[in-house]
Order: sequence, then structure tokens, then C-alpha cells
Amino acid sequence: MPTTARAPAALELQQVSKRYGRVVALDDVSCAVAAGEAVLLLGANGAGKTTLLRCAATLLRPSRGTVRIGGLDAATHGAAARRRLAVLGHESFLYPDLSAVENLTFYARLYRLRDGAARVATLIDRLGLQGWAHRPVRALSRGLQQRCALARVLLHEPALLLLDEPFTGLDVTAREQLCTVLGEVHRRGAAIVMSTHELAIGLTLCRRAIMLVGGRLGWDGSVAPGDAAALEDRLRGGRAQAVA
Amino acid sequence: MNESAHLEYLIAAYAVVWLGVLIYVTGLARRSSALEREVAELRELLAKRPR
Amino acid sequence: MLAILLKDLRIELRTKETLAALLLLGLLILVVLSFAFDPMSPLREAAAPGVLWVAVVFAGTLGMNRSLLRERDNDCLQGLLLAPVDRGAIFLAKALANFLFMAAAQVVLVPLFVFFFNLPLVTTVTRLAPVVLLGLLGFAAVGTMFAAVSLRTRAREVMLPLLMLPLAAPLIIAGIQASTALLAGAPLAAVAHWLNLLAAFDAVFLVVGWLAFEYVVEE
Amino acid sequence: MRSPDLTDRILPPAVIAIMLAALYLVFVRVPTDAFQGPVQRIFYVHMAMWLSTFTAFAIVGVASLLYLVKRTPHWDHLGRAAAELGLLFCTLGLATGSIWAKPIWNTWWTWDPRLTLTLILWMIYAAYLLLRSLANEPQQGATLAAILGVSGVVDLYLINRAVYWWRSIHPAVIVDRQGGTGLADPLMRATLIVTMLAFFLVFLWLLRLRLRAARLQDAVDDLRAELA
Repeated sequence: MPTTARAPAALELQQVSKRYGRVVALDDVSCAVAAGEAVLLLGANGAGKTTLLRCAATLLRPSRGTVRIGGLDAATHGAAARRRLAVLGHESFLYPDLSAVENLTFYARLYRLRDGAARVATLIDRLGLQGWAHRPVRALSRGLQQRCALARVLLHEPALLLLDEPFTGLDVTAREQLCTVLGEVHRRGAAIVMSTHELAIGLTLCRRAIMLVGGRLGWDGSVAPGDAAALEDRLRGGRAQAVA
Repeated sequence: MNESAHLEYLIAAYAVVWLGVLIYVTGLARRSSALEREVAELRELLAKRPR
Repeated sequence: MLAILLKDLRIELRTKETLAALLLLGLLILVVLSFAFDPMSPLREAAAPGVLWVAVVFAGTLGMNRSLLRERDNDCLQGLLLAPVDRGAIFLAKALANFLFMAAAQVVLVPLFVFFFNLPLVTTVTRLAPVVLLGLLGFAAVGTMFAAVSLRTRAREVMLPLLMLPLAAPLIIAGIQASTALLAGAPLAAVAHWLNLLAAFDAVFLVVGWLAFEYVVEE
Repeated sequence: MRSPDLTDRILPPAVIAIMLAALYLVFVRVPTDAFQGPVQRIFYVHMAMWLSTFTAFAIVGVASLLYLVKRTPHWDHLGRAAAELGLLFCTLGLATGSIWAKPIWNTWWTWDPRLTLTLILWMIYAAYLLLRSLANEPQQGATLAAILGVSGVVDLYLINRAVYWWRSIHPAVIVDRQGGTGLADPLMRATLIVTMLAFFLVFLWLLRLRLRAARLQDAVDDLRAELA
């Protein structure tokens, strides 16, 4: 996957390995996600999906190999690389004692956004959080907290969105809303790397899938919305063969 | 300066030092030999069960 | 970096957890230590600075554990680590926040100390202020770093004092010695060497914290 | 490292030879101190413990720094082994110090600056080893211990200053840092040097044994992982 001449790859992993003592979480993984591309990250539990996402988010330092975000090497330009990416995981990263607005204003200041207040306001409206904006996050439901977390992720308009099982624990309406918002962000040019077990929803967004098998790159190819079943049995089988 | 009383202290001091070193060395030696035995056993197991 | 500090202050003003903990613990230790001295004996006067510093040190140690807990729920620490800020700045913000909380607690504790040991209020406060503040800064620096370290061990509460207090020995010795001299009326110049030691301790552990925090938080 | 078998061959006999010489000098040849009588001979072994303790803690500091930078297991092993031995010699140093203080000043513990410094260091390195055992994962424990190792060495000078200013009274006979060894007789000085060298070699020898044990432990873990 050569980096397109126009813009550096949103995310590029070169021979990335990660060892915890003797346990090898990632083994010599190389792949690239072009600017604006949406990729589905597949693999059984413990295959290294979360480790890969955390290395991409500069939260984890790879034992070997380099991680580049928008052309910036994460090891040397960590701070600048982090300005370009955002992570949405199970946890919301929001302070329970602060309200949604206070949390978002804090993150706007942390990312040193000049028009912070305006962005917070538009995101609150866009995600329908007006009613709960001033109540402490502690008091909000899981679905609402996830929406606030989504607002936090979109605040600094990242070029790369890293999503680790974003749909778990959400009800149907929350899932649909998350899916539509991700679709909008993707259409506006943000690259997405999403690890999820809900293949059906994932395939509506992503045209390409990468499968990790035991920490190694098992398979990397394009996928169409109808391939959910085929991907399902590949996951169980874990064999690397071409899809349709 | 009552000479005799102090000799026990002198002996005690050197005894403490030697005891300390001795205890540590025996502990270390026992641990090392146990590890060596374990390495030998594991190697044997590995050899018997070729991949 | 300022954003993190302001955020901590805002949360603290709302919940007042750490401040309450520091105050009550300080008061408790002051009272318990007072039992150690027969109220009538002259020894009580001589031990006054020691009692104050022991209260400051132990209340600070127990309060310090609280400061990083705030980042644990909802995994907010990762939120900070994802910010386009280098990890040393997060350490400095947390250390300054801890310093301010402990200083705020002293605003109440020192008058109480004066009340228990019936010392002249104004002169004691003005004399002790520089020493206590310098001491608290160093304490916040070494405390914040090792609170982060002890968070990653199984026995968190026990680990922090064990890691921090031996290293803080020079701070405690300098603090008590300088306070004793100052309370006995010595001019500031007479304790200059103790103050320099405190300042050096602050500088050393603010720098070590800045550099080492990256390794403390990494997986 | 140097060729292992050569050192392994010459080190043990050398240690035994020098140790015998030291014992011979201490118990037979060296003149008895005029004021303290024979008990003054504890001084030689006490100082020997002091040297090994400080070398050990310096090694811990350097090994910790290198481990943080390089992340190779070797520096982690060295740091741990040096800390363990540092603690051992530190304990023996404190013991001999107090055994010596009893007949001279009739108290088991004196807040002599050097003894206080040794006590504080003892606590730091006890915490170092405890930290390693209580960390959530061994690899994390190594990093956290390395940070304490570096902080300990960096803090050393500050503790030293604080303790010396705090306890500025200083018994003449014990070695004061600035001056010479405070020993008049050249034979006494020679005995001191030989004893210190003897115990220093014991320290190095134990360090090598401890490192070998650490490598063996790694080998066992590797084999076990392979078998799993």
C-alpha cells in the first residue's frame, strides 16, 4: 500500500512488534491506512487488536518498528502526532464530577483550540446533548456518556479516528446514531480504524479489512457490505484466503 | 577500659559479618542449583517432545 | 499544562475531597502527637516544630494518594495521555495542584498548631511560611511521582510512604531544623543553608519527575 | 563481559587469599588502638562494609538509568542484584557499627551522620526490592524500580548534606570524610586497605553469582514459555 503522493498516510506501521516480557502481543506488523480511508480491524480476542490500536494512538511504545501518524514518527513527535488522532474506547475519558460542557471545554483547552467554546456548542447541539449539557457526567446514562465521548473525539477534528469496540453496551438507537456520525466524519475526510465484533455495522462504513491472527498480519483486503458471513467463518477458521 | 569485656564484641562483629555472607551465599547456591536442575529437566522435556 | 491544573482546581472546589482529607488528617495527627507530650513539660515547646512537620508529612502522604485517583474513573488518565502535550507537563500540573491543596490545608493547620502549642500567631506564621512552602513544593514533587508509581503496584497505600519518605528525609530534616531555629528567633539568614537544601530538593525532584513520568505511565 | 571462565577460575582463590591476609593482619599483626583497646578492630570490617554498600548503590543507580534508556534485561538484572547485595552489606555495616558503638559509647545506636545515612539508604533499597515484588507485572516492576534506583542515587548528596548538618558533632576516631583515615599507624592503614579490598572482592564475587542466578531464572522462564 504505497503512501499516495498527495497526502502522507493517516497511519503507517512499519514492522511493529510489541512484547510484554515473554508474551508477544504484536509480531512484525506492517500496514498503512491512507488519508480518509476506513479500515475494519478484525481478529479473535487476544489477537492483538487492542495492542495495535494503542500503539497507533502513541499510548504504547512498540518494542520494535515505527508508527507514523500523518507522516510524523510517534516516537519522536508524540505530541504533534496526538494532535491528529483521537481514540474512542469503552471508557469515556470524562471526569464524572464535571458536567459535559466543562469536560469538553477542558479538552478544548488541552488541545489548545482557539475557537473552543464555539466548537463545544455546535457539537452539543449536533449530538442532541442540550438537555444534559450542565449535569455532571456521573449522572448521565451509558448512551449519553458515549455521545459525550464522541463529542470529545470530534472536538479537534482529528485526521485519524481509532475506535476500539465502540458499539459494545449501546442500545440500537445509540448504535445507529454513532454509525451516522462516523459516516459523516468519514465523508469529511477523516481516516477510521475500527475494531468491532459487529461486522454488519462495520461493513457499512469500511471498504477494507485487516485481520490479525496471533499478533501477526493474517489478511488485508477489500470487503463489501455483503461479506459479513464470509468474514465470520474466516474469523473462526483463522485461515488466510481471498474473499470473493 | 575493661579489656576482656570487649573481646566478645569484637568476635560478635566479625561473626555477624561472616554469618551474613554465609547465609546469603548458601541461599544463593541452593537457588542456583535448583534452577540448574530445572533447566536440565525442561531441556529434556523439550527434547523428548520435538515440535 | 495550565488547563490540567485549572481542571484539578475546579474538581477540587466542587468535591473538596482532597482538601477535607488533608485537613482532617492533619488535625488528627496534631492531636494524637499532642498526647505524646505532657502538657506541662518544657519538652512540649521544643518538640513543637517536629509535631507540625510530622502532621504535614503524614497528612500529605495520605492525601497524595487521592490526587491521582481522580484520573482513574472513566480512565481519564488515557484522556490526558492522548492530549498533544508531553507527559512531563502532566506531571508538573498534578504536582502543582497537589502543592496548592497542601498549602491550602496549611492555612488552617498552622493556626491550629499555634493554638495547640499557644505560640504567638503572627510571628510564627510569618517565620514559618517560607520553610513550609518550600518544603511542600518538594513534597508535592516527590509525592506526585511516587503516587503514580505506587498506583501501579498491588499494595498502593502502603507503597507510597515506603517509597517517598526515605527519599524525603533531607526535606523533613531541613524543614524541622529550619523551623526550630526560626521559632527560636533566628534570622532567615541563619537558616539559609537549610533553605538552600530545600530549594535544591525541590529542583531535583521536579526535574526527575518531569523526565521519569513518561516511564511511569507507559504500559 | 570479560571471558567468564577465566574470572571464575581466578576470582575465588584470589578472594580467599586476600581474605586470609586481611584476617591475619586484623587479628595478629595490627597494633591495638591505645584508647579503645582490641574492640577498635571492628572498625576495619565496618569500613569494608561501608565501601561495598556504596559501590552497590552506585551500581544500582547506573544500572537503573541504563535500563530506562536501553530496556535490555541485563541492566535490570544488574540493578536488582546490586540492590540485593547493597542491602546485605548495608545491614552488616549497620550491625557492625552498632556492635562497635556499644562498648565505646555504651549505646547500641548513635545518630552519627554516616550511620544515619546508611540507615536511610537501607530503607530506600528495601523499598526498591519490595517495589519489584509488588508490581502488577514483572516487566513493569523493573521500570518502576529503575525510577526509584535513579531517584535514590540523585537524592544521595542531599541526604548526605542534611544528615551531616543535622548531626554536626563528629567523633574524631571514626574516618571523617575530609581528612585521612584518622589512623596514625601505617600498619593500621594497610590493614584497612586490605580488609576493604577483601570484602570488595567478596562483593564482586557475590554479584557475579547473583547475575548468573538471574540469567538461569530467565532461561527457565524461556523454556517454560516454549513448553506452554
